[in-house]
Amino acid sequence: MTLRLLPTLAVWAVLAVLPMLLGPWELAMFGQLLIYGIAAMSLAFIWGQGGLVSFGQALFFGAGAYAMSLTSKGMLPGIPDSPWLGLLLAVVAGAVFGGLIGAALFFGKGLRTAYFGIITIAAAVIAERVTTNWRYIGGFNGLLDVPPLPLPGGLDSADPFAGYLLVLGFALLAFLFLLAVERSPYGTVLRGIRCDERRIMSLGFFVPLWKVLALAISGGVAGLAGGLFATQFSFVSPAVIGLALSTEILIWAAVGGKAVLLAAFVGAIIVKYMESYLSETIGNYWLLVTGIAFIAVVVLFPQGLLGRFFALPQPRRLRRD
Amino acid sequence: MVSSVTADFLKIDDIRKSFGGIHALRGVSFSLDAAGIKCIVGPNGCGKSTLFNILTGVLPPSAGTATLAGRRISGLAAHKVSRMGVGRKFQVPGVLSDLTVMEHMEIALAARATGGKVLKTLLWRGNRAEAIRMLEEAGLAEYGDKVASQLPHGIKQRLEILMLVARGMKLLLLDEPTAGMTATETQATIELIRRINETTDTAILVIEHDMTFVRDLACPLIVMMRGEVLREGSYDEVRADPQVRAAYLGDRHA
Amino acid sequence: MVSFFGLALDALNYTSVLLLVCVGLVVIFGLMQVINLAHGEFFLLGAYTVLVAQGVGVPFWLCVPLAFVTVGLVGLLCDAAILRFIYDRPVDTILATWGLSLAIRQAIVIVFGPQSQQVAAPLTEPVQLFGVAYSSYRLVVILIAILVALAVFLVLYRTSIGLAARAAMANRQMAQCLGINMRRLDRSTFSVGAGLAGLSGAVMAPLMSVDPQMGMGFVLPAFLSILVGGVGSPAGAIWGSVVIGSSTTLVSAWWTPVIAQIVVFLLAIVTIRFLPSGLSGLRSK
Amino acid sequence: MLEIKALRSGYARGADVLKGIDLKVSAGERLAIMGRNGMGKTLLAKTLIGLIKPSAGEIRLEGKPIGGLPAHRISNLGVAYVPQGREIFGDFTILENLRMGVIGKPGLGMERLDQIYDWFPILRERHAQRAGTLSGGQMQQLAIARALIGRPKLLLLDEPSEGIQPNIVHEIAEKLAAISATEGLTVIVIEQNFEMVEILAERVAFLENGLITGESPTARLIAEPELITQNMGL
Repeated sequence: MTLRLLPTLAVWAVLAVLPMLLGPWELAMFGQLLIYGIAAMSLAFIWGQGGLVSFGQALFFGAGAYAMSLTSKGMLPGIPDSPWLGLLLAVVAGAVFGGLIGAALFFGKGLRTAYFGIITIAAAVIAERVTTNWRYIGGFNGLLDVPPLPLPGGLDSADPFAGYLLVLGFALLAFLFLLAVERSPYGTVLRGIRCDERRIMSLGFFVPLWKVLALAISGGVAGLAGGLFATQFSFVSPAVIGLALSTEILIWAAVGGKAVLLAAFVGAIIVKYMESYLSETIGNYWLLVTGIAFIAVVVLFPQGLLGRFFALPQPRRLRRD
Repeated sequence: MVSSVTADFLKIDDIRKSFGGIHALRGVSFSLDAAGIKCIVGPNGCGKSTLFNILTGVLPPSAGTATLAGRRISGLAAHKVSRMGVGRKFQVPGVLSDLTVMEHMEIALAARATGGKVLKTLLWRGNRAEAIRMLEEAGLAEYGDKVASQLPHGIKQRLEILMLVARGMKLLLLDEPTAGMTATETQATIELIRRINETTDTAILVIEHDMTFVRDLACPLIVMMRGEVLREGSYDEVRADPQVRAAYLGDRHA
Repeated sequence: MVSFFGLALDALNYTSVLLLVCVGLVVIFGLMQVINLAHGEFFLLGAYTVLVAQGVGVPFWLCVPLAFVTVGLVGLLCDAAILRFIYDRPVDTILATWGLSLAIRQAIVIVFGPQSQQVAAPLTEPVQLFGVAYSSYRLVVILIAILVALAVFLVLYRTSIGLAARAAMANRQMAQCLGINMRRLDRSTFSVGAGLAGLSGAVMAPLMSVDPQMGMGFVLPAFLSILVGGVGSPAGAIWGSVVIGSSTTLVSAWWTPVIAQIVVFLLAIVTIRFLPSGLSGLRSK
Repeated sequence: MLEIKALRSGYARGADVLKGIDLKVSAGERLAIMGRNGMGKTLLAKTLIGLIKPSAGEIRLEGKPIGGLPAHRISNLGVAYVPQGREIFGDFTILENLRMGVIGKPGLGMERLDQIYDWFPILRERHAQRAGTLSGGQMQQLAIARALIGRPKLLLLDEPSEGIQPNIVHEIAEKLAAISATEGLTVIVIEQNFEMVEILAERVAFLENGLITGESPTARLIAEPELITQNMGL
């Protein structure tokens, strides 16, 4: 049983010792990869557990990034310019956007998966256009000079070492939180909804509410990733809320494995790492290769490439032996 | 004397239903006591399924009422009827194909423990002991960790019935629960239904074609024919009835 | 008041081309349950076909049917290489066509570069209509789009192939049991749907800036149209494109294109919230 | 004409409901397959027409193996299917429904329309009407007509009497028996209702738990109805 825990533990152990192995520049880059990993987990949760494929996950990510930037730059009237408050609001913004889209869609009757996909695409495209055209939040250029998160001891998250550990901490937190939710009875029912919504409804669960909450949770975690992104890159632009990033998140989760949180997380790190490595050598061809690789994975490995390694045993509560 | 609540627990009073000009039900009335069990038999198209659809809120009746413990259930929305304790087992196994048997039990038990409330379920700690106890009693314990899509047909059907019991349903509507089962599976299902009926106070209404099943279950029968109740009685009484035989074999063999 | 006719013609222009794109989407979905997210890139390929063909001296009016054929062949290829393996996995078809759209777009970037290019309109003289000077090319586009859409509907509602396609939409298994070769029908439908998107891209090319992003920009309203009109209903495609096409044009003219997009999006959400089968669901109620 | 050997089939992989069906039907014969619900009758029909691939065994039509072929090929080899629930195209007119019977068949047109209308006059009368507005019995006639217009050699009917009034059942059964006799059409009817079977079929096979458990000429069952009750567990 513990054998199946090993790969998961190993991932976190390796990530924890990285600061001892890498230089500051590489460490900063890895910190950014972890942020993408958090975004991939947020999608894997809603997709793998709830069966909802979001083609616009960057909407929640971007909402978090903008909330973080606007708050920490003191641009929201009546709200103090605290980066930590900004991060909190990033989570809230992601969750609210998720909840709103969910509420708008799921309370209607008979929504199909395809509808959800199209609406999320549209939402991401529109969000990108709105942010591009909205002067107050920086328009096309976005917002620069987003401050880092202050840390005890006079440090802040702009320090590569501290910044990396901070992001790693949040990644672990997001992982444990989503894991706890999916392993709770709520998670069991959510998986039931994925299999057969009407059957779950007939047992007396009001399914729309469950899906709205799931999307809010997913949006909140994506918002956290967006908030961390804004502070670690110290800028935000319409690119973080649009279709391009949404597609990337989708590819990470699909390639890694949607059903297992850590598979999506590691999938994001690997794909993004390869991109930074390969885009120098193969340049424009990278995206073409990703697109084709994505098709291949969808057709040949619908469960992703890494799910097997990181699948955890069922909680004790759900095992008979 | 039984109290007024236990007698006529389910009371069906002159239920009628027509689709366009076709009368699917022409005034069906019968009742079922709390913890009672009855079996509805009849050829295809006799209105059994329409009756179940009305009792579960899928269809409103054209006329007449059905009450459960004195409260009207006919014409209510499906999830409301479900929350009042009416559970239906469809003929096709309706298990959740990717989930394990234990997960199925948790979903049903969660629905009972939390009333289907989201936050309560999120914080609920589960009830492993109860799930295992119920699986053991039903003889399904060995399948606990299996994924539903890999279960044999008969086990799927029994699991689904068990889920309704775990959900705490007061009235089970079973639509041909042994359709497509082997003889052994049929016997096991009969046993399960009997045990549920004896050990819980669940009322059970079964639709069945299979006369072996009906005989072995040994419960009162309701024979339906062309949207009407043709006869009520025990297996032997019904079997001896020339009208019933005619209904099955065609008029000229009466 | 003067601009009213101009605006109405703009709306008609946009709506009619939108309809062409929608019809392909709707029939593909109705028949195969595939939401083709690469449809925008088929549109894009149509525009680039014109760009290339014009470059080597093919007259514009020949480019349009050429775009239909070329993109139709691409559609055939996509079906053979990808879709036929995953017909029975609806969600995966959405993902795979999404990957396809990414790959096509990027291939275009690699071959033609990311910058926007211009396709010359074959007609430049404005004509006087209701006292308004209006682009004669736009009028021709309206005419072409309406004629092609009409032809598609005639095929669907007046020919044996159309009858078979509609039967398959209503009951795939039964159609198969009556001797309809579903694979062949699927394949040709996907290919013709792609070709229609290519044709739309070709006729719109002189009116838009031709760049690798133009497909998604155009096809998104088409997706919203089929949600509004009712997924899988050819007649719904008409309603959907009329509602989305005219509201986009009008709101864009009165306010800005961004607000138009938001309005149209909200319109789509409200519609599917209250009418799960779209406007075509109204009729059957 | 049709030969089925050790046929196994199921809705899900690894769970065969049909566990080795053996059956022979000669040309022009009218066979009924009777059995209770859930015994695999509909599955047998779907396997024969090609909607479900058999997991083992053989199906031969006039000596040619057809097991595992896609449905449209089996249909074009001359097997017509009238499914349970009729499955006519409700939004189409009656004439359009009939056209669907020949569209997929190469070289076949509507030549037989008049004959079909003579057999089922109600369809001529209502040919321009939406099929969804017909009564159950009329829909059943349409479904049968749609199958016959494609000139099948073998007609496969699944529960044709379901939800239809007894006098109409008799009428349809008699008509089918007559058509089969004049056209040399082979008929397999899957039924629970003996009213249909006794008129239409010459021979009855009983299907129970995925196996053919007994066979009998219809005449004998009419003489000794006890045999039906025994064979069907009634």
